[in-house]
Amino acid sequence: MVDDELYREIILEHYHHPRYKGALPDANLTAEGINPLCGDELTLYLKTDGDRIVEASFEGRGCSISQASASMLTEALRGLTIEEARQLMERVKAMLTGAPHEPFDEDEDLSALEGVRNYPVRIKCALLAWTTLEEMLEAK
Amino acid sequence: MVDDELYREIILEHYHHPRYKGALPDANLTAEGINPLCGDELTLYLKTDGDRIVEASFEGRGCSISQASASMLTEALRGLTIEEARQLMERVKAMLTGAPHEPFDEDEDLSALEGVRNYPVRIKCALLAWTTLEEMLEAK
Amino acid sequence: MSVQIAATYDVQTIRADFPILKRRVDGNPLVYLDNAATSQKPRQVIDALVQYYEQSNANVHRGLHTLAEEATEAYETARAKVAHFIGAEPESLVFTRNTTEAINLVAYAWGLANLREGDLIVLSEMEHHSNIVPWQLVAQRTGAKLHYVPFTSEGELDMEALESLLRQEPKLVAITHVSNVLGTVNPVQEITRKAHAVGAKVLVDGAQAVPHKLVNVTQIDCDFYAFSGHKMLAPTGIGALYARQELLEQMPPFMGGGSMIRKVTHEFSTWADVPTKFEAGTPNIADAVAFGVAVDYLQRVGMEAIQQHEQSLTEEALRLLEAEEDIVIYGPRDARKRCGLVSFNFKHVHPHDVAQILDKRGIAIRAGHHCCQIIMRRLDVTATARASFYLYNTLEEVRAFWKALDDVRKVFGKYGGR
Amino acid sequence: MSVQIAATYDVQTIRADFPILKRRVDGNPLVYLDNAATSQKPRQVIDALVQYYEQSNANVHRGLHTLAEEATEAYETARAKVAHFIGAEPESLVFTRNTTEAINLVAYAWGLANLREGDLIVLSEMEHHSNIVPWQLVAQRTGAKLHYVPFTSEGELDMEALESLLRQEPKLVAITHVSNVLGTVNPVQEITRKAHAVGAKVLVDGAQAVPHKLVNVTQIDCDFYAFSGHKMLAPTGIGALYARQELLEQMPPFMGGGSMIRKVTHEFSTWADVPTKFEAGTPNIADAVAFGVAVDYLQRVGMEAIQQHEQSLTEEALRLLEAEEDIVIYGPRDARKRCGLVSFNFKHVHPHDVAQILDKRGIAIRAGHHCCQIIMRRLDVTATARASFYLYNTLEEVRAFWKALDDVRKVFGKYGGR
Ligand SMILES: Cc1ncc(COP(=O)(O)O)c(C=O)c1O
Ligand SMILES: Cc1ncc(COP(=O)(O)O)c(C=O)c1O
Repeated sequence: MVDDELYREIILEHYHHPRYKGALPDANLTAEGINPLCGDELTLYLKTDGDRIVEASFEGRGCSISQASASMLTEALRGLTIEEARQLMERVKAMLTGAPHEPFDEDEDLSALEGVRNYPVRIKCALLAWTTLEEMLEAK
Repeated sequence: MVDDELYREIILEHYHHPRYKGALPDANLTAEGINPLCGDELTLYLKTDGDRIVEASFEGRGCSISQASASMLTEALRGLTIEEARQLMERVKAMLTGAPHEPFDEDEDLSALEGVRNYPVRIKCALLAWTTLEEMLEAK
Repeated sequence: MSVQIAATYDVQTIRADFPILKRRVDGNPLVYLDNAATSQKPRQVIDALVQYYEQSNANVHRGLHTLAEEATEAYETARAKVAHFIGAEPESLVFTRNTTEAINLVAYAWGLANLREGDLIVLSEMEHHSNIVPWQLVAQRTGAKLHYVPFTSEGELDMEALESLLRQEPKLVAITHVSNVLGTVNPVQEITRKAHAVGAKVLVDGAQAVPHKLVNVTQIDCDFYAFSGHKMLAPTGIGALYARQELLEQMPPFMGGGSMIRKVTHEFSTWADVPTKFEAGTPNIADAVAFGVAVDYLQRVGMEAIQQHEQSLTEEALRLLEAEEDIVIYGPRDARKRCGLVSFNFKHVHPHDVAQILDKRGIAIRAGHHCCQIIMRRLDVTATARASFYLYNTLEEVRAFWKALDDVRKVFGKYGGR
Repeated sequence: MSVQIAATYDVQTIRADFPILKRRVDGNPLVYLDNAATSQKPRQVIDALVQYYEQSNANVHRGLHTLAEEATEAYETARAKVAHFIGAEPESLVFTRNTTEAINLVAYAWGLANLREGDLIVLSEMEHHSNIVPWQLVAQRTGAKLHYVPFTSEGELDMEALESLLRQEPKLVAITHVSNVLGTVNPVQEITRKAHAVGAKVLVDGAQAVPHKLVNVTQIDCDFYAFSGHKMLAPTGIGALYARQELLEQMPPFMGGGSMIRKVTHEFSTWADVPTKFEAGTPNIADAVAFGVAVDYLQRVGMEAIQQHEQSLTEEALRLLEAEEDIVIYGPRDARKRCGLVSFNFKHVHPHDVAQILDKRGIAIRAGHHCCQIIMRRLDVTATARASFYLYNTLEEVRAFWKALDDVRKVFGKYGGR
């Protein structure tokens, strides 16, 4: 009906039921991101054990796309090593910007973000969580 | 033939044979004018005896219109009182800008400047000597 | 409450002048409700550009040939038209790129020369970033301080707070005439009177006022007034600053370059007369000429008629949205206290998503912070949706906009609130 | 010496693209030889404006609706085209109103932040006022000093004088690529290399270069490069500043306002990424889009072909004028050392009068100081006449111009010299 390509069921589901939303009191890594076009802000929290991410969460307000993307990110990061997280980030960024990348399986939630690519202004929304992650890892 | 309206014989004659050109060593009034559009500069010298202008001259480089206008001015000012000079200035300014004014006789040299009115850019050239006079009288 | 558009106001004839309104978006007719961001342009304005470039294009001011004379004449005629439109003389009107440049011009030229450490600048919390950031930059350079007049829960300027700030004798009060988020019309004439009484200069940001209502700067009596052509039928790239002529004369120049000089030597230069002193380099001639034509167009329709028409649209929009339980409206409830725009939010849907879904229906509204992050923080949101009207919008369009909000509920509503 | 225009260069086809060239002035066909002041515009550029306003007009960057996306896409595509045209990346290209604003941007943003009391700025005596006055203003504010490189009697930059000034380790060398009075092409690549060797930044004023020859800022290796759209087939009101991206990132903003911010609080703000940080307020979207189309047009014809064509015209003009005893020519005698313009004077007639008489024949040339009063003083004149060429001018036009000079002699010549 309206905008099925963008508002896939799975995106709406993550938006309405974000996975790990809220501050992570014992996080050892945090970073703040902002989308200057719309003012949406996001804080990302990671807790690592050695090289491995054991917990991830986010806080902030934003549109369905930015919130769903952040929710998917926190879900996907748990259990990854920092290096794996970096690779995942590159893969998502490539998917969103139309660069060559290994596609996500249809049953992976992240694949639902592919539809965003046709909405240039929304790409920044979907990217917000991932560029915040990027800055966090670069600052590390 | 070419531009008879602007380049009347009398203007060219004043241009080629300016009446009182050169500094006036014993001038008691001097003023400098500049046409910012073209950079043409003019210095005006007056020598007064009481309220009466006894000598007038100008220096400077400029186009035929600005030079002829300055030459006519120096010729016309000699012998006038300051008040008469002011009135003449207002009359010439009015003629050049199209404001109501007492017209000059056809045999007065100044009447030749009337053709300038149809050449908006040249009006500033013709005005230069007169606005310099105006500033001189205002500063007095 | 029933809404009536004045019978003499022929919106269909007006619409026929705007080629873009025939456009379709995703198969739907375009409903353009993003006028506060920028307006559409009538045929007459577009034709003015074409005619200028096909007939008279040349650089102005310094040329002796026919085209240069025609271009200069057209440019200066436009200046006079735009000046008279706001009740000013041409000598006190400087062409700029937009409102933003006009305010920066004042901040740099007047501000750097007149503000000192500890001096007070009074702004309001409903300012657009364009009337905040230039003052922050000038405050950093001069040591001046900024104070903000808050707005009430009804979205109106807190006049008591303003008056108490005035008692601290600020050097400048910089205030918007109409808020681009709340729609509020501020009493700029009263503010100017009170500010002048304590010796403050007054700058009014008229970006959202001049397009929508009759403005007379002489009556307001302000010192500076800034506005943008592109929000009032003119092309992008042209705006204007009105300033009292004696202030323009006292102020040092902003940008240096061609045209604005009288004499240049190796060491220093002297300046041309105002307003040319503030127009360095080749101006945006064609767009200035078209700005004059835009003003002609608005005057032909009549600013009172336009204002009344927009008020009808605003009333209808307010009436329809107020009846919706899941929607919050920002700004004054009374359409007579506003210009023609309505900011709102769904309680449970982010405005980005609202704008996106409406776009699929051909309905263009804006969602975001509208360059007013301070208002957003005051309203405790990150963004709002905004529908803004202009002379060519219709009641049917307002209703189509309202109906399309149901699509938002179809995508997001079934989950209920979060 | 016989002049040949390359057989493949079809000037008539090009002329057909420029509607204004069909115009008549006082019954004569227009011969437009005032291209250094501003160029005429091809149909394609005018159409781009019309199409933008009839199809896609909206404000950029912040909108989610279709028109706003189209406008943003068109604007950023234009940025990429203009950047690539001079061998730069889009991130390092800021849209400005014109060359003048581009230079003022550097003077205010880079200059105020980096220049200190006693610092040296090196200019040349052949600079346009736009590359002098901004530095005088910044020198007044910072206490920096200006030094000028003279030019030789052949109208070329005195490289020895430049090198001796470089030994004083200036902070900035600001130099024109091509002189708009002398026509001289300066060796900006060599100058940049030498200036960088002593740690100076280099700004090149490219207003008269980019329209007429292939320019590659990466090859020149300069830090800043400024140019104007209106001199290269684009509309008035749009120009560009190229700057090294890392410099743009380090520089504080110039104007404050919408778009250029990341976050605004009551006290301070943070900035958007470059180049947006330097584009406060609603940009001149339509004219930027048309600038992209102008660049497409020039590229289709080919900058080498254009340069060669103009050189033929310049050679012919120099050849014809050099044979006249009552005429003085300024600048290099060798057409290969120049871009396509010739400044000259009658020994006994003021250039105003020359331009006026030629105008009656439909021939548009410029007379004045050309915003170069320092050159005028060096040449010991108050003004010169200037014929300047572009891709659509023909050899016949150059000859018509030369023939019309006889009319000047008819009015003024009979009196002989003074
Ligand atoms: C060499 C040079 N620099 C700068 C300028 C200024 O250009 P604009 O007036 O477009 O800012 C010009 C043209 O007038 C020029 O010829
Ligand atoms: C109230 C207000 N002030 C200033 C501006 C800035 O206008 P511009 O972007 O044309 O400079 C706007 C519009 O965006 C506005 O609504």
